[in-house]
Parts: sequence; C-alpha cells; structure tokens
Amino acid sequence: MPKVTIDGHEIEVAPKTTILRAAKQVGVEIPVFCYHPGLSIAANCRMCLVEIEKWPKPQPACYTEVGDGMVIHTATAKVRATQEAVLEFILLNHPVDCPVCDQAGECVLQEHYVTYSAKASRLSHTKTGKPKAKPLGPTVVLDAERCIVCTRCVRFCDEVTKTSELTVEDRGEHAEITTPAGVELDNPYSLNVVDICPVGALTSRQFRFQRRVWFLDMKPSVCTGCARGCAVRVDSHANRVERVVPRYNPDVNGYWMCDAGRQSLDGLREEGLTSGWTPGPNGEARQSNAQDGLRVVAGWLQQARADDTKVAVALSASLGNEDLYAWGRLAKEMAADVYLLRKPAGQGDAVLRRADQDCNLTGAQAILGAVAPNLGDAEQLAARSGDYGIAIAVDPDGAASAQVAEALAATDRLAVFTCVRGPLGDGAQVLVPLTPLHQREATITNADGWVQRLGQPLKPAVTTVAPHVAAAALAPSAVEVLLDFGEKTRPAEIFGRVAAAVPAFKHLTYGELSDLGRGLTHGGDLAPARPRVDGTPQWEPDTVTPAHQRPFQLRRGA
Amino acid sequence: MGKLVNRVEPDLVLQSYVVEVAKGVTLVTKQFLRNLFGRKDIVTVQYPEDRRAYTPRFRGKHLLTKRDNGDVRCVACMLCATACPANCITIVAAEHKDADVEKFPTTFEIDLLKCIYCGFCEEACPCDAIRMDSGVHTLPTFTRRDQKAGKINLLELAKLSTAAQGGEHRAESHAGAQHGRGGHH
Amino acid sequence: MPLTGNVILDLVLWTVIKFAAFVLVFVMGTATVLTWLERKYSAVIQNRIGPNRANLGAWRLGGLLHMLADPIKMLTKEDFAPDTANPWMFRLAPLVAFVPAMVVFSVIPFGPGEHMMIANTELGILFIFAIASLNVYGSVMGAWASNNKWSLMGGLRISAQMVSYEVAIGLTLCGVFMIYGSTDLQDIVVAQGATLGGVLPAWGLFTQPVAAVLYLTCAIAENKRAPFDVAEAEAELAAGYWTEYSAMGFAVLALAEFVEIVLIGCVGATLFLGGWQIPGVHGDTPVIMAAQVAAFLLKTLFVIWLQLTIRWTLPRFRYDQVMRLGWRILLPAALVNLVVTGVALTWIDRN
Amino acid sequence: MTTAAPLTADALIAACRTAVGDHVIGAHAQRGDATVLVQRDGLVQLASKLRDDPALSFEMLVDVTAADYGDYPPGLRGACSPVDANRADGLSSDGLPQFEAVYHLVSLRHGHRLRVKVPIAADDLWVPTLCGVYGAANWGERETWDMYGVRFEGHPDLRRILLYDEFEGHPLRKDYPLRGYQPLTALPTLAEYTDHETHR
Amino acid sequence: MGANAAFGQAGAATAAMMAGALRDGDRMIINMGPSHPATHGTVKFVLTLDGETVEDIDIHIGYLHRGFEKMSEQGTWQQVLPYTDRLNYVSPLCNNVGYVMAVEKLMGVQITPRCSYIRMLVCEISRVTDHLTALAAGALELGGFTPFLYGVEARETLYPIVEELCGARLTTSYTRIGGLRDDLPEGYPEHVLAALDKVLSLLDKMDRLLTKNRIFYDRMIGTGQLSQQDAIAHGVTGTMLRSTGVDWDLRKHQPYLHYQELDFDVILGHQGDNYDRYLCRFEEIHQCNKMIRQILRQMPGGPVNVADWHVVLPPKAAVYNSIEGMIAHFKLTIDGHQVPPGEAYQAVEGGNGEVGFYVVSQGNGRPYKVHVRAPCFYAMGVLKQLVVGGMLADIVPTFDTLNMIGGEVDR
Repeated sequence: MPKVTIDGHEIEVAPKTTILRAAKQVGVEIPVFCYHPGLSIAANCRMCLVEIEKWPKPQPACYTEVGDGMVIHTATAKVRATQEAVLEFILLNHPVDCPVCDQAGECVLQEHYVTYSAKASRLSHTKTGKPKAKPLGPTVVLDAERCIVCTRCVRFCDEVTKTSELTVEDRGEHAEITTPAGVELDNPYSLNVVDICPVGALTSRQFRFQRRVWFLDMKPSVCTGCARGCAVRVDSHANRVERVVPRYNPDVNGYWMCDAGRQSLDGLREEGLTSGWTPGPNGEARQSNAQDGLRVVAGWLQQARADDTKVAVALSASLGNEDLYAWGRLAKEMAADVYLLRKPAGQGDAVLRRADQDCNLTGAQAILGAVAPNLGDAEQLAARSGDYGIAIAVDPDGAASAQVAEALAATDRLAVFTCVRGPLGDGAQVLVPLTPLHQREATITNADGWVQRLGQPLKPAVTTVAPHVAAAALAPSAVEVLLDFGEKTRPAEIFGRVAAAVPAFKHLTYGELSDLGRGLTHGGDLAPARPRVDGTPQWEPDTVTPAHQRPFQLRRGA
Repeated sequence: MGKLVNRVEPDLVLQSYVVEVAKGVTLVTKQFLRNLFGRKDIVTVQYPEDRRAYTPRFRGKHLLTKRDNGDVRCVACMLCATACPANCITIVAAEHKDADVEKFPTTFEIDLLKCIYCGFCEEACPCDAIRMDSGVHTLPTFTRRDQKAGKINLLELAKLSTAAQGGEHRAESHAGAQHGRGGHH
Repeated sequence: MPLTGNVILDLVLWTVIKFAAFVLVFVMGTATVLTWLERKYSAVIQNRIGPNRANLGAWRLGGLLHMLADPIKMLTKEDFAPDTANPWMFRLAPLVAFVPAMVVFSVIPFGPGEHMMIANTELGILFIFAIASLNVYGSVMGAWASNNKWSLMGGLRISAQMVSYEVAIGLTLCGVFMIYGSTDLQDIVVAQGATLGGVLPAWGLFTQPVAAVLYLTCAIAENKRAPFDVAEAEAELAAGYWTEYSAMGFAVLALAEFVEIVLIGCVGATLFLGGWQIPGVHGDTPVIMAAQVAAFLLKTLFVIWLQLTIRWTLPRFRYDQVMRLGWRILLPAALVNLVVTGVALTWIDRN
Repeated sequence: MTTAAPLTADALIAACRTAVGDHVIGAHAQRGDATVLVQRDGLVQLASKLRDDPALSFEMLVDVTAADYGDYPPGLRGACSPVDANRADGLSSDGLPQFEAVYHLVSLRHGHRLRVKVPIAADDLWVPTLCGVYGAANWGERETWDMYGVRFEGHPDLRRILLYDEFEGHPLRKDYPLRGYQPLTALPTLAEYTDHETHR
Repeated sequence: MGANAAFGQAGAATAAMMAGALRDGDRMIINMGPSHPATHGTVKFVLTLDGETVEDIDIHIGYLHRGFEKMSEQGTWQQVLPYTDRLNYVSPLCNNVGYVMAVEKLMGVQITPRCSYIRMLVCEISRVTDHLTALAAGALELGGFTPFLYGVEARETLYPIVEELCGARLTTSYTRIGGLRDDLPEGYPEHVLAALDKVLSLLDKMDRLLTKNRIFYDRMIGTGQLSQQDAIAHGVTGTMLRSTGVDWDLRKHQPYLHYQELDFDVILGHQGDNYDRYLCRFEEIHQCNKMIRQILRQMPGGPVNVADWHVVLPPKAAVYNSIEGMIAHFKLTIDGHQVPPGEAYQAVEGGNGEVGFYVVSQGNGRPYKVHVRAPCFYAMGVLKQLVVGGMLADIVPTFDTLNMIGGEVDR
C-alpha cells in the first residue's frame, strides 16, 4: 500500500491509484476537463497538472499513479501558473458565447476559469472560426468553436457504445470533432455525449434553448422506460420536465442512460389525464375527477359483495411496489382474480437497454406472487373474461394489448385506472385519472432485482389519485375492512408491509433506498444482481452541481 | 467635545410675538412680490405640458436595442431574468434561423407592475440588449395586462435610447465595442 | 315714519336690493374669490403656481374658474354622513354656522349714508357680537353630531376658544367705542373722518393701535384660522370638527369661514381703517361716494390680505397656549388698553 | 464621548471570560467583531457586568435579534459559533442548538463593541430578558419574539410588535413556508362596531 | 437658559392645571392612526386621554412590515440591495452604503479611496435630505405650510442631484459590493455645490420663519424631553442621542470610510427636547454642507471598483469582447458573490442614527440572514416616555423630531 502526501495530507491508498483519486480521498480538488471516471484516461487537457517533489516537471494527476513516499503539491505557484496558462490557452479560441450557450451555469470551463484564473484577456487577434450549430445526428448538435477537444465524446463512442461515430479531424487550433462522411451520431446512447461534454460544444437538440440550467429544479429519480431502471436526475421547471440526465449508480447504470429512456420521461412533459368519467343518470359518460370515480367503483364493489359477483383485477407490471402490494391485498381480500398486464417487448442491447419494457416486472412477480395467489396473465384473462361481472384495470401507461382491452370490455362493468387515454380506457364505464409514478413517492424493482426510490421530481395534479391510495380507499366498501396498512397510505408505511410480507424484500427499509437503492435477496442470499458497471469503488458522478447548490469554495483572487 | 447648538434666548421682543410675526409676514410678502413681479423662484413643473428633463442616467422604462438589420439584439441568455430581484422578466427562447445569431427571444415580457427599476437587468445584460435609458417613465394604465411590456413595445422604445446602439453606453468605453454576440468573427 | 304699505314695500324692497348688492355680490363674491385666491396666493408665496387647471376651452384665466369648478364638484359629490351620526343635527350644523355669518353684514356701512348699509341700527357692533357668536353653535353641533372622537375634541376646543376670545375681542373694541362714543358703525366711520393734529386721519388704527393688533389676533382666533386653528388642526385632530363632512356640508362650513374672513375684513376696515373714509376727501357727489365705497372695499381687502398672509406664515398654537394667550395676555392687554384709553380720554376731556 | 482607547477584541473576550467564566462557551473575533457565546444562565449577570464595569462600560444595547441555524450547512457552524475546545461537556459547534439570541453592545465611553450570543434549543426556546439591564431590550426582544418565537422570560410586555396578534408562526424561522395564508384580523361586526353610543 | 426653564415650567403648570380640572372626568381612549395625518409612515397610537393630556400610549407598529429580512434570504447578496433603498426611504444611500460595507467586511474586500469618498459624499447628501424631510414635515405638522414647502423644495433640489448620480431619486440602489454602480458624472461637483447653495438659502428662510418664532418655540421647548440616561438605556442613537448632549457620532468616534479625514463638528443639544432635536438637525445640515465641500475638494482619482472579477462585474467592454470577461460576468451574475461563511455587523451613521447590518453567510451566493438594526425602531421604543404626561398636540412635534421612517421601523 503506497503512502503519499498530498498538500500535507498523508494517506495510504491502493496500488495503481491515480493521484487524482488519491487527492479526492483526502478532499483535495484537482480541476480536470478531459478526465471522466467512466472512460479511459487521455490526459490531453493538462488542467490537472500537479507538482511532485523530485520530479522535474508537473505531471497530469489523472494519469500518474501514486508511488510510495510521493509528495504531491496541487496549489503551488507553479501549478497555479500552469492552470492559468492552460485556461488562457483553452479560452484563446473559445467564442464569446455564454449568452447563447446552453452549458452556461454548469460549464466546467466557466467554473474552472473563475476558480483558477479570473484573469483578463490578452488576446489581440481574431479567433479561429469553426462551424456552429452543426447537426451531428438526429439528437446532438455540435458547436465546434466551443469545443476544447477533450475527446470525452470520442472515447465514449469508442468505449461504451463501441460504435465509433466521432473522431477528431485536423490538428492544433483547427482540431475539430466530426463524424466521418456518411456517418451520423445516431447510436441509442448518443445523448450521453452531451452530458459529458465539459463545455457547450455538444448540445441536445431537444433541450437546446429550452431553459437555463440554473433555473432547473434538479431531483433524483429513476427511469421507468424499461426494466433496467436507470438512476436519473429529472430537471424540471415549474413542474414541467425539461430534461432527464443519468445519475451515477454503479449497480444499475453507471454513468449512462439510453436516449429512449430520456424520451420516455419526456412523456411526463405532456399533461397526464387530470379527469376521467363516470356514468351519468342516463348512462352517458360524465366528466369527473378521481374522487367521483372512486365513489362509483366503491358502489359497484359494495354491491358485488352483496351479489357475490366475481371481480377481476388486472394490474400493470409498471406500477410501483407499493401500488402492487395494495391492489394485491385488496384483490386477495375480495377473493378476486389478479391478472398481470405486460407491455410488448422492446429492443434490448448489451449496454443498458432491456427488451423487457415493464419497469417493475420483478417486483410485481415477487409481490403479487406473495400476496395474490391466483395470479394469471393476459391470455388467461382473455379466456376467462366472461366469468366476471366487474373488471378493474390499473394500467397507468395505457399499454394493455388490444386482446386484453377486448376481453375486459366484454365484462358488465369495467373500471380503468390510468394516466393516459387508450383503447382500454375508452371501453370503460368508469375512468379514474391516476397520478403518474414521477409525481408521487414510490419504489420500483428493476429486472436485476435492484430496488430504487423515485424521488417525486414533480408535483401531482390534485384531481388524480395514486393507485395505492385508490386501493386503500376502495377497501372499506369492497371488503368492509381496511387493508393491513390501515389509513397510513404513505409509501414508506406500505413499503414496511411489503418488506414484512414478501420474502425477497424482507431486509429492506424505505429510508435506506434513497440515493443508490438496494438489491433484493435471491433465494435468501443478499447479493447485487449485476456486476458493477465500471468495477470501481464508490466514485461520485461527473456532473457539475449548480453553484447555488454547492458548498462554499474560496476562489482565488485575481 | 462636540459643538452645542444655540438655543433661542426668549427676551421680551421675542415673547411679544408681534416682532417675529411681522418679520415672518415681511419675508413671506417679499417672496410673494418677488414671485409675482421679479425673479421667479417658482419651481412647479407644468406636467404634462412641460416635463422635467431626466438626467442621462435616469432609469426609465426598459427598451430592447436592435441590431443593424433591425432584429432584436437580445439572445435570450436570461441573465436579466436571473439578476432581477423582482422576478418580473419572462423570456422564451428559440433557435434563430441564422446560425451566427443562434438564439433569440420569441417572447420578452416585463411586468412593469412588478419591476422595481433597480437597473440590475441592464447591468447584467452581456449583450447590451436591455437598457433603461429611454428617458420615459411608466405611465399608468387601466388594466394590469397593459403593464406587461412585450417585445414589440420594448423594441419600439429603442429609438429613445440616448446612446449609440451596439456599443457601450457608459462613459468608460464606447470605442471599438463591436459585438452582439462578441468578437468571435 | 308710519308703516304704510308703501313704506313697508319700500323697506323690504330696499333691504332686498341692498342685501343683494352688498352681501350676495360683494361678500359672497369675495368669499368665493377667496377660495381661489387663498390657494393661489399661498402658492405664489411657496414658489408654486397653484390652481390653474380649470378652464373654458382655451381660457384658463390663471385658474380663476376653480371657484366655479369647486362648487360644482361639491354639489355633485356624495353627501356622506357617518352611520352613527345624528342626521338632523349633522345636516343642520353647516347652516347654523353659515347663516349668522351672513346676517351680520346687515350692519356694516359699505359707504356713506344710511342707504349704504342694509339695516341702520344703533346696536351696530353689538349686533355683530350677538349674532356672530351664534356661529360657534354650528361648529359644535357638527362636531358632536359627527359622533367622531376627533370631531368632538375639535368641538370642545372650538367652544372654549371662541368663548374665551369673545371676551377679549369685546373688551378690545370697547376702547374704540369709547374713542368714537358710539356703537353705531356708521357713526364710528363718520367720526373717523376727522384728523389727529390735522395730519393723521383719526382712524382706529392710530387712535387705538393696540386695539387694532388685539382685534386682528382675536378675530382670527374667533374665525379659528391659523395660527389658531386648533379646532381643525389637521395634524392633531385629522380635520377636527369637520372631519366627517363632505360635499355641500363641507362646502358650506368652508364658505362660512371665508365669509367670516370678509366679515373680519369689513369690521376691521370699519373700526380701524376709517371705513369708507378717504382722508381729505369729503362731499356727497356720486363720484365721491363711489370712490368711498371703493375705498372701503380696498381697505377690507387689505385686512383680508393680512389674514391670509398671517395664515401662511405662522405655525399653529397648541390648544393650551391658545387659551393662555387669550386669558393671560390678550384679555389683560385689552383691559389695560381700556384703562389707558379711559384715562387718556378723561385727561383729554379735562383739558 | 469616548475617553479611553477602545479595548481590542481579544481583551474584550478575555474580560467576558473573567466576568462569567463558567458560562462562556466560545468566542471569536473574526473580522474584528468581538463575539462571545454564553449560556443563558449567565446572560443577565454578564450584561450587568458589561454595563457597570467602568473598564468595559457597555452602556448601550444597540440591537437584539436571533438566528435560526436550522438550514445552515453542517460543518460550517463553527464559522459563526465556535465552541471552546476545552469545554468539559464535550460540546462542539456542530452540536450547538438550533437557535441563537444575538445581542450587540456598544460602549459610548470607550468606543468598542461586543456581540453576545446565546445558543438555545428549538424545543426550549427561551432566554432571560435583559429589560432590567437595558431599556432597549424591551422592543428588541419583542421583535425577536415576533420573528423567531424566542421567549424572553420576565419580559414585562412580550407581545407581537411588527405582526398582528392573529398571525400564526414566526416568519424568520427557516421552516416558515414562503407561500401560504395567514388568518386575517377579525373585523368587528356592525353591532360591535356601533357598540358605542350612537347619536341617532 | 433660565428663561427656557421658566417656560417649560409654565407649560407644565398649565398642563397640570388642566389635568387636575379633568381628573374626575372619563378617560377617552382614541386611536391615533394608522391613517392619521400626523402618523405618517403609518403607525398607530392607542391613546388614553384625560382631556387633552396623554395618560397612556400604546404604540402599534408594523403596518409597513414587508418581510425585508425574509426576502433578503431568498435572493443573492446583490439582490438585497434594492430592498435596502426602502428601509429609510428618505436617506436610501446611507442604507446602501451600510449594507455593502457589511458584506464587504464579511468578504474581506478593501474598497478604493475614490469609492470611499463617493460613498461619503452620497451619505452626506442623503443625510441632508433626511434632515430636511424631518424639519419640513415638522413645520407642516405644526401648521407651517410655507416653511414645509421651502424644506421640501430644498429636498427636491437634492433629489435630481441624486438622480443624476444614481439614476433614480429614491430607489437609488447605487452601491455595489466592492464598489459603486458608476463613477461621478461629468460636472457633478459643480451641480452639487449649486444645489447646496440653493438648499442653504431655502433653509435660511425656514430658519427665519420658525426658529425664533414664539408660537413655534413654545411648542418645541420642554416638550418631548428625553434624558441622557433614557436615551442611552433605550439604544437611541443619531441626532436624537446627540440632542441630549451625548457626544456620540459614528463618523467621529468609530470612523468608517474616510471620515477621519474630514473636519466637522458633532452637534450636541442641551436638554434633549424637541427644540434641541430641531436645532441639531438644522445645524447638522450645515455640517453636512461643510463636509460635502471638503469631500469634493479632497476627492481622489483612480478607479471606483476593486479590480477583482470575483467581487465586481468586469467592465462592459471586457464582457462584450472577451470570453474571460463574459465568463466572469456570467458566473458573478448567476452565482452571486461567494461570501465566506461567518457573521459580521457593520454600523454606519444613517439619517436617524446607527444603521447596522448584521449579516450571516452560509458560504455561498445567498445570504443566510440579513438583519437590520434600524435606528428609528429603538427611538420609537422610547416614544412612550416622551409623550406620556404631555398633551395630545405634543405628540405631533415629538413624533416628528423623532423622525420615524416606517420603512425602517417595520422593515
């Protein structure tokens, strides 16, 4: 174990640790541009140069591995002069673009300049012109002038997606990121290059100019686009999603996420259903809110209890763990049959995307398996739909197949709880608007059995109802008793019941799920379901926190 | 030790009221006659026919300056909205067809009822696009809606700006400030 | 003179004509002009322009039309009375304040001869005292009827102040009566046509200089105008007794004040400035008479101007200081003046 | 009025330590402002001492306020409220209670200033009043009560001062919401309004 | 002095006599304010009156409370500045200066000498407008409308001067952390001097109409009397403290900016009554006049802003034309001033006394706490002592010479 001294702090680190990581461990910040923890090390920006005693010249901290007895200085006059020189060099051809540049506010260049230089310009000649607003593909736009040629994006395409669409053309101040002729940056992970670009050279076509980053409300959440469940950060403004970026979670997605996932969360941008309908006095559909809908369904269930009508409950595998538990319990109490609805499979790949599109299939199977023994699938439902007088479908995404829709529409009474209009809902007598997952507290379990919390990045509409709350509200009429969590419908309370009732969940508590989440047990063993993406120990994400959320850092005077 | 004030020493003359009243009446009468016939001290400004000239630094109603081709100079960087303590500026940005301009505001609205005329927007603007040197103040209106100054309204006022547009309007530097988006050409 | 029909008709007709000429035209006219003049005058003193906006198309006439615009405004505004006020007393009060102020003009000699006054009565100044002091009832009634603590306070101050100063003003004027030997105002004016030592006109101002000062002081106090306006004292009592008045009620109260300004001017001119007398001019040709009437009006205006100037010069007394001034300074001064006058007259008589 | 050279910040802190040594739990002189942290038991004693000791002579209480450190970044509290390392009860800056009552004193005779801070826990939010020592404490403490809900025990007239009586909560606390509604002042009914004698 | 005392006694005797006469009568409880002409700035006195004598007074403030301190915690350090204009709104520049000095103290920023001198200049101009307001309003409330308008005209002479410098008459927002919004405009000293001459001539008219007039001094002498002990114990500062004879002026005794380089006198009163306060304000205007002339004579050259882009925005030319300036401009505007964690209290001599800003930083661009020590607030705390036992009418001049400014008291 080599022992090093960094700015007076002595520390013993694992062999082969770079100076940058060792410094991080003692809390010394070394500025970088080209280094990214999820990519190979290029050491081309020279921003991280540090002085090592007895070494003739400064060395890049990101690349140099520690040796025993090394004495490293990160803030000497020489290092500062180097940093200033590097910044001056980088800014030499950087356009005066902050006003139109989307990166302003989370720009590493801005940040490093004010922290490590803040010196006036000495430039007297004109800057090198390069193409501006050049589309690299369907999602990404390049501004070559702003590029500092750190090659993070090139390395990403080479190493992560292994598609190699990007390359550096030309040399020196004419160096420019570009795609070979006829090639477009159109891989399914292309937007990650926007996230990792330290400056505003690569911008997302969709987020471009929409909102200044310092106005965004940044909340951690989880992607529900497929069964991977990537950790994400949802950036919203005035309760409207502006963009979704990956959040570092070594056990799920590492630093990345797919473009489709971002698009799926863009769905949140569209207003979900805020009203549904109930049958009016003459049987016509009358616009109503969630409370009205629940009242009608409660009446049905009360009558069903008296008539001994059979009830079918169809639950989507994209509901949260708590929702499934609550509905499973309710169905069990009513002796109703439960059917699990699934979305059609999508396209998966070796990086992150899963073919399975249901974000909580693992959880649904584990929970419903434990609380609702008569679990059927869509085919069984289609076969037996004639048996039921009442059918209730809880299908937030409106993703039920035509077959299911047809089968359910055949019942006497159909109530559909959903967030969007779809063929299933259109055939229902009662349509209840549901609160989408990202507008409430919930947990989901990904395909590998990793349970994560959705941090409620958005606020719900008051006319909607969360599925678990709906189940709890129907229970008194349907079964004359409260469900086992009583009136405590906060997800934290219900999750406690889940942990108590479902063996795979039993070691989990709601509180410890925040941030990175926890894995389910498999056959009694607690183990991460998937090897960590980058195989490194805990290492914080490579994003710049907006200054107003950042702790104080003394900037060097000019 | 500080300096003590001189308090009045009431003697019989002062206590008789009459003398000081007479002096006061004399002063007032003199002022009256002077204003009536002689050098006029009258300071009233007959608004709205006459208006007091505002000083060059007066922060009046905002205006948006124009480029040489008449387009709005603002690039919707939102710094004014950021610096605004009253949160009165609403900007919606969009992509400009000219890649050199890149970004421009489709909506630029200032709620003049919320505005406190502190001038921080003008100071924060990195493009010399918003200014308050129109030399006019906000007039009352009958509805709140009318107090929302939109892009067109703000651009119309551009001609009132007292400084050459496209340059620094403060004293320290107006030489060679060719910009817009800055000097990358 | 037997009271035949013709005589009565004559009497009534003449009274009406004289009333119209003197009171309606001169007094009301002056009072109305004063509403504009006071604002304009104070404005010029204070380096302002004053009212100048009312106009007839292109003619602004220096804002003179404000004296027409104001009554129109007052007439058309809502006449508001507080919910808890006594409606009858509240409405009656302005009239009670206003009517006496008008009536007293009947004994003012606007010119030489008995035809230049509305009612030629020997009571003269005593009539003025008797009627003018009724004025206070109007103010106090209004103050009480408003059912507002500030108004009530103003009413209390007013009643105390007016009663106090009536004593002083009465004693002050006694000196004048003693000098001229009459309470009939016409007689007093005629007597002022003489000269003192052939140089100085025998005006009250010269024969009774102390009384002149005291009269002006007491009269302003009686009229509760600055610096004696403790009854309305807007900084202390909001607006005192007329806080709750609006529209015509307020207008009448305000007009009563202006009418009293004119009254003080008339009485002052009559008693101290020789009335209609022009020094060295005697005779009864119409031209001379007209000049004398004009002289009287000018003198009245002078006293009015004095009042205005004082009002715009001085700050306000405190209530107890007003009372102290009245009882401890003005009353003794008036008494001393009386005694000195008496002694002097006796001495002159002896010699 | 200054007659002597003002004491340095360090000397003032030392003087406070001598005055109520046991009660002083910390001090700093950052940016030249002498500051002592005192336990509330020693506050009145300290204040009287500061006022009456001729060498200190803090005749005037310039200001009373409080601070709610509820949202303060953890670990930085020591910048405002350092605690003596040798405290026997093992108190640290991070362990300090949420609130602080803050007093600013000035000596007209010597021209020096002192800030006295009293840490107080949110669930036991009171300090003894200084009304007996300084007249200025009366209104200053009322405002602090109004804004922070710090009770000043023994205050003769601890009412709200800037806000109205029906107001709920104490707005300068960090947990006070920025949006919401407050109860309005109850308006008298017409009957109550005309309760006094009418002149009809 | 003997004569004064005699007058005071006479007044008191009259009051006592009247109080005796009415002692058996009912007490009247009356609301003076919040919309009473004398309670400008909006304040309410619940008076218990025995006839005209004030037996008790309960002072209700807060009608102008707008949550200054809470609002300050929401924006950046810079964004607090416009709020400070609205504290003492007749001398906003003193508040501007006090606030930025507090932040600068916390940041450890050293301003340039020229900046310091300009700040003194604007403070003194503000002090004149503040005192003129107090004097003029005092005259108005005692019924002297003409001196009031002379005073206001004098103040109006200075406001365009302020506007010429700051861009606004009242909502100045002139200072910046580490400097000023702008340097002095062309020809400014001459304009100031011309305005000062006019102010002095109008002030002289006020003086001739009021100071020696018995009606006026009768109302001022012996009313609203404040003892030295009371003034000190109640934290009364500024002119009001000095009128009781306490020699305490921050500009002299705890000099900030460059006040130690100016030659001026601290104006003291004899007995702390309304008349002393009136005279002190008058005399302080003359001192301000003297100081302003000195400041203009001694004004040093050089830059007004510190040369650090972490503290003040870069010059516009650098912003428009260089990426370095642009970045510095952006970051300072977006993030605000990075103020190290800690606390600081900075007091300046405002129009009414010690304006103190107690600022606490949590180490980033947003203030954690901004507290204002408003001189009027503590002066209002002592008002009860000044008016109880006096007459209703005495509340008016007393309240006025105290010069309560609602924006400052209620915050």
